[in-house]
Amino acid sequence: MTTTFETIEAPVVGETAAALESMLLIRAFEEKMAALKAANQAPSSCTSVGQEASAVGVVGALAKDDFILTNHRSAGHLLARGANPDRLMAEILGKATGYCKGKSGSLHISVKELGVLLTSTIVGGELSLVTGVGLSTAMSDSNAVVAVFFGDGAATEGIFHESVNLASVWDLPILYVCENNQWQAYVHRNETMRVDHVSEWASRYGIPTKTVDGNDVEAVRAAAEEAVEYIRKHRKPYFLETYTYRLRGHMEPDDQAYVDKNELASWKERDPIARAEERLLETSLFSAADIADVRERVARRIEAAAEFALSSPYPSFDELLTDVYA
Amino acid sequence: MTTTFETIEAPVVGETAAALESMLLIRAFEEKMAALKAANQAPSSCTSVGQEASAVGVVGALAKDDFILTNHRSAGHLLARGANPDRLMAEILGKATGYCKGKSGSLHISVKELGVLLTSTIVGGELSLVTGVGLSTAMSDSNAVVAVFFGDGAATEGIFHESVNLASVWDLPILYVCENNQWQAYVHRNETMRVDHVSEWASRYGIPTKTVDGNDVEAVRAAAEEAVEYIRKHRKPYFLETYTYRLRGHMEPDDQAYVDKNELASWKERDPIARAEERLLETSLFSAADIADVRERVARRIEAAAEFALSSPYPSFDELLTDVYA
Amino acid sequence: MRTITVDEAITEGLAEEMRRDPRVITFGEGVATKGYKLAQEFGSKRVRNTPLAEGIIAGTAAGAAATGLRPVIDLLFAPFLTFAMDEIVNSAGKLRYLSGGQFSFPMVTITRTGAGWGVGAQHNHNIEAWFVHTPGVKVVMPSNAADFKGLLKSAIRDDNPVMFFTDISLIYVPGEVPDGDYVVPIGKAAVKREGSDVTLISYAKTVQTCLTAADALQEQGISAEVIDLRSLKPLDEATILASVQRTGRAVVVHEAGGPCGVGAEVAAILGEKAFGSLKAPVLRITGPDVPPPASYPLEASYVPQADAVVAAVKKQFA
Amino acid sequence: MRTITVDEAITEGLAEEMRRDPRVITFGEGVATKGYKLAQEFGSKRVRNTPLAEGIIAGTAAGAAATGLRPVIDLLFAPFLTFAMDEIVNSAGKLRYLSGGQFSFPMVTITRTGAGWGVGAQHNHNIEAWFVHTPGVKVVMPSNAADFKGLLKSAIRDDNPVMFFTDISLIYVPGEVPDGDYVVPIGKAAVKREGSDVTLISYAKTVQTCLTAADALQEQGISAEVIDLRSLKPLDEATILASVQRTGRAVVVHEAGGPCGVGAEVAAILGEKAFGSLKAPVLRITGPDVPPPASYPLEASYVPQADAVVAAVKKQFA
Ligand SMILES: Cc1ncc(C[n+]2csc(CCOP(=O)(O)OP(=O)(O)O)c2C)c(N)n1
Ligand SMILES: Cc1ncc(C[n+]2csc(CCOP(=O)(O)OP(=O)(O)O)c2C)c(N)n1
Ligand SMILES: [Mg+2]
Ligand SMILES: [Mg+2]
Repeated sequence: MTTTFETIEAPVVGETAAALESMLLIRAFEEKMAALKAANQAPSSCTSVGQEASAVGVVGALAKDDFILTNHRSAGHLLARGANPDRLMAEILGKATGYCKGKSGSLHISVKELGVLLTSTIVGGELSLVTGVGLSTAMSDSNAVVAVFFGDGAATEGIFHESVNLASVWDLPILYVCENNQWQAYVHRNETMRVDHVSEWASRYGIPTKTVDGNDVEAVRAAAEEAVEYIRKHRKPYFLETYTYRLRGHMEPDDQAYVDKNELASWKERDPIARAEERLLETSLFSAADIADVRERVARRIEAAAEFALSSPYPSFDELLTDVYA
Repeated sequence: MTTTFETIEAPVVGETAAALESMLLIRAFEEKMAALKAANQAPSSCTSVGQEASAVGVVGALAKDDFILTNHRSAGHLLARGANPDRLMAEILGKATGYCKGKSGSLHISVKELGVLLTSTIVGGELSLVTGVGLSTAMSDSNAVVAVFFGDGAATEGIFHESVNLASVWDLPILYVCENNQWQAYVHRNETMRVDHVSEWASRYGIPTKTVDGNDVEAVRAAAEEAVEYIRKHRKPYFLETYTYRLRGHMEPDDQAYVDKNELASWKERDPIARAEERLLETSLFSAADIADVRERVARRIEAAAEFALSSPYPSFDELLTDVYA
Repeated sequence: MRTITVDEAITEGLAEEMRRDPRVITFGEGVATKGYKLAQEFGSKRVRNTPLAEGIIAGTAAGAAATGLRPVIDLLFAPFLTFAMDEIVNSAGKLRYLSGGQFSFPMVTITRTGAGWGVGAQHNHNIEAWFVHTPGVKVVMPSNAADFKGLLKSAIRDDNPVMFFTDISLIYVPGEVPDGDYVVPIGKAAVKREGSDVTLISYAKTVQTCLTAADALQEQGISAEVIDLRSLKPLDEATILASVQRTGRAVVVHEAGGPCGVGAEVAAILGEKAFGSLKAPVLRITGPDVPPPASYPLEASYVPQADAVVAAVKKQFA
Repeated sequence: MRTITVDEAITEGLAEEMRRDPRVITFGEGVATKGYKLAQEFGSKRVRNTPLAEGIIAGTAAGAAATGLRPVIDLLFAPFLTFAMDEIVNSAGKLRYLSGGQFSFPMVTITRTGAGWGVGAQHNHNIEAWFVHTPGVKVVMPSNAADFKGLLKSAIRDDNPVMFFTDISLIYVPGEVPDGDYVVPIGKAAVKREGSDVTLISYAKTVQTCLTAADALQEQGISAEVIDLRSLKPLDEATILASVQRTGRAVVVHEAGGPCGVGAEVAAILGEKAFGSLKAPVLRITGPDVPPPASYPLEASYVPQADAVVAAVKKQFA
């Protein structure tokens, strides 16, 4: 599988500045999707606003030949991996130029050329499929790691138990990344489980687990590197939980009337982007002007993507009947 | 729901002698089923030979108004609860006089009048249904406990995770009884999980858990009483694991060619019936002759059951179309 | 008569039944959040959010139904039923029978499906026919607010598991509903328009498609009768047969894919029991046998259109 | 030609394909225990026992299939498919389409069903029609050893998910199989007996029922053609239509329940495309729409009998 990254504007994470740019790109992309939906120019989508550090930190720790599985809230993972914002946005708009010819829309965007495989919007779908990708990887002579992103809600599906248990029993090279964003659509996590950390559940399968501050991109990156190193060396699963927060609603638009105002406010103070900016400014290698530059570059990129997506054609009607059977 | 117990020969557990008789009745029943199958006089069934202490100890700790859910390996639970061996055996033979009119056969025998509800042979079925029985009980003004028997194999199904988690989150009065008999049909438990005790998994849901020697009927009884007391008092779930062994094959007949001979032999030495007999003989309140008496009584009872079952009529053909809709 | 949307009709029907019978409870992912008014009126015991786990939601409903409650569960979108098939099919559908009649399962499972929101095949998959092929359950799929309310109320009062499918595209469609307490019986089709030359048989969103087609046919001098099945299991054979025996022609229309769909069943029944009356082949106009796509125009092209129905009828007259 | 049982035919077919293609692997609950000979030959990497968890077995197969392996999974009994529906239907059946063709899912799912072992509706439930109603998958259900072997080999070589249903009652039935490497193509029915007055269409155990009925009809001067569908998706419309256009009469026979079953689909196709040739109503002889019971005599009475087929045909001639 050859991996083609966007060359010009692709974020090459590995340092906080690059991570910041990647996070800003995701944020701008998601806010554009929300704005387009509000203007009735796009279908609704599930944004990852507030969770950028988890995507950027983990994906940054992966190598080009590693694989990624994701879910309905995938734009962050895809952009961090170097997906082209044009084609990503086009896909969400159901356009022929999208990564899946518009057939997926926002909910199940796979990009095989980037190693982003089998995206499923069935909560738990990614968990049921990752063991198969792990198995084929384990049976090949590749040293790849298979990372799977899923939510705290997915962890309450039975398939979570089946997946982690099988990965442990069969020694599959899987990095489980639970993005615990405190919400499961319109239900708070604490209505659905007696633990605060999904890693407490995972720790019982005989695999290493860790919960990391999911809003600290450097911490996420460090934890992910450790995890990836473990998997590459031992060819066994590792469980990493990024503890974070869904700052916008479940799916656009969402007035968040059901969200506790204090909780939301306290997490807004821990915005991963603001934190990365502060960290950079503290180093004095980075100025406010530099940040403004990055922000502007990102904004331009997203405007271009929107133009591309909006002006792209819809798939032709005969696409309705293709791609059913191999 | 009125509970009718067999009056004459029903084991009234509560002391080891009664428990012994109950275990002997189960053993004799199961061995009869195996013999009838070998003689082509009965369909095959899953016997509970070796696991009698788990059934007798737990069921003995329950009150008449408590509920029980069980699975494909149910004869022990049913007989311990006072089921009539005649009707039980008739059911396994598919006879009209069986508890389910012969429609169930051996695999899904419910006896509502004894509070044994919704028996399912889908591994995990009992776990998916018990939360509903727990919910209706919790919402009533009854103080009943709902006990659910399931195997170590059922614990590897995703529904295990969903069930225990929901029971915990909703405070349901459920006694989970995992009969860890080391086997999941033709697969040894250690091929399917990295833990030895399923209670390690259960301990992460914020509920009390315990693993008890499942071949020691007194220990099981004591543990079950403690668990039942906890549930009655707190109206919350409790997880009890009876660590035991399936001495015969999965389903009759089964040559157990795939079973490790040493493991089998070592567990045969811990036969729950032999241990209970020894314990009784040690007290010197019970003699070898007493034991012989019990064994003979039990043997007669089972012969009578077989006669009843074999001579009972099959259901009439119009039964094929009844009981589909209420 | 008042005019309310399908969504309101469902909520009203549920609320009325909860008022009427304290055994009725409702739960599902976000049910208490989205149904906060119900939660306010009936309390957090009877209106519950659940963990994100369809299997245990359905299993809990079945277990509760067998022991005295009457649960209404919301599994959101029909494809999520794939996580609840054991509980619905093997437990609720079979344990009455296998126990020799010891239990009954008064439970209603609500899901949504159909084109309209551009959400793709993992949210939009018309699988009602699976349940028609499943013993021990009933299946309804209404087309208008009055039927949604009346059938939901019937479903809640029914002592059997009822699958209640909601066509996504109808959710915000307003319609007149009768005042006061009323039910629509399960198993009764509705003749939406009388006609003498051909019978158009449908359910859910494509009932309107058939009515539109009937208008067009009228202009061409063909009088089409339109039947809304409403209940898919049990099917109202008598109404269908009476109509087709009179008209001699039938077109069955639905959005679900064709093979082994409801249209196949209706066509097979007509082919057997109305054989002598048929003047032309019974035709089926269905969604294609592909996973519904997300892209709006493609999704729209998935849905049977009135044109196609008109063309089918004209073929029958050719 | 050699004579082997269906069970042996399946094992042989699997072993031959595993020899032929190192990407073929097999796993399931007890697969390595019961298939210890396969495990010996191909090793513990390619022949695996799994935990007792159908969802992850099927999901693992789908994920592995999309990334280069060709898994054959054994889910034991058809009702256990209810725990694997998401993985088969939503993932393997839809993710090729939803991704715009990026993935394919060469995987085979084996299950057993049908009357014969007295195990009741939670082990015996003929749900093949569910998958005929499911886009993106194929479905086969053979009737004899040669077809079991040849269709399994085709299924393993197919780049799509194939549901492979094994009728329990056939497992120990011997039959002749061709020597050497051969396949039976998916999508081709077999004419088991030629005849001119009526076409009996069936699959799995009831093919033999139809042959028995054909013998009885012969004695009464009626010449029956017998077609074994073998593949249920895709259906071999051409073979069915050619036959019925000639005979003018058809009876569809299967053990699965009637509503929205394969018989409904076949009858609907005939009613549409062979309308002009039909001299009598297409009839269906199916199992009743109830959960199959365990009790042996009741279970036997669930299965369509040759008598009923003969009676149906005679009705067509009345
Ligand atoms: C099986 C299934 N059930 C329900 C849904 C509807 N749904 C979509 S996302 C979501 C919440 C998921 O929560 P979580 O796994 O925590 O991920 P998050 O959205 O928070 O990223 C729900 C309930 C679904 N897509 N699939
Ligand atoms: C969903 C499902 N999968 C597989 C089976 C076949 N099966 C019946 S019993 C059994 C083993 C169950 O093991 P466990 O839960 O440990 O119970 P035990 O038989 O040891 O009492 C299996 C695999 C089944 N009945 N249901
Ligand atoms: Mg979440
Ligand atoms: Mg076991």
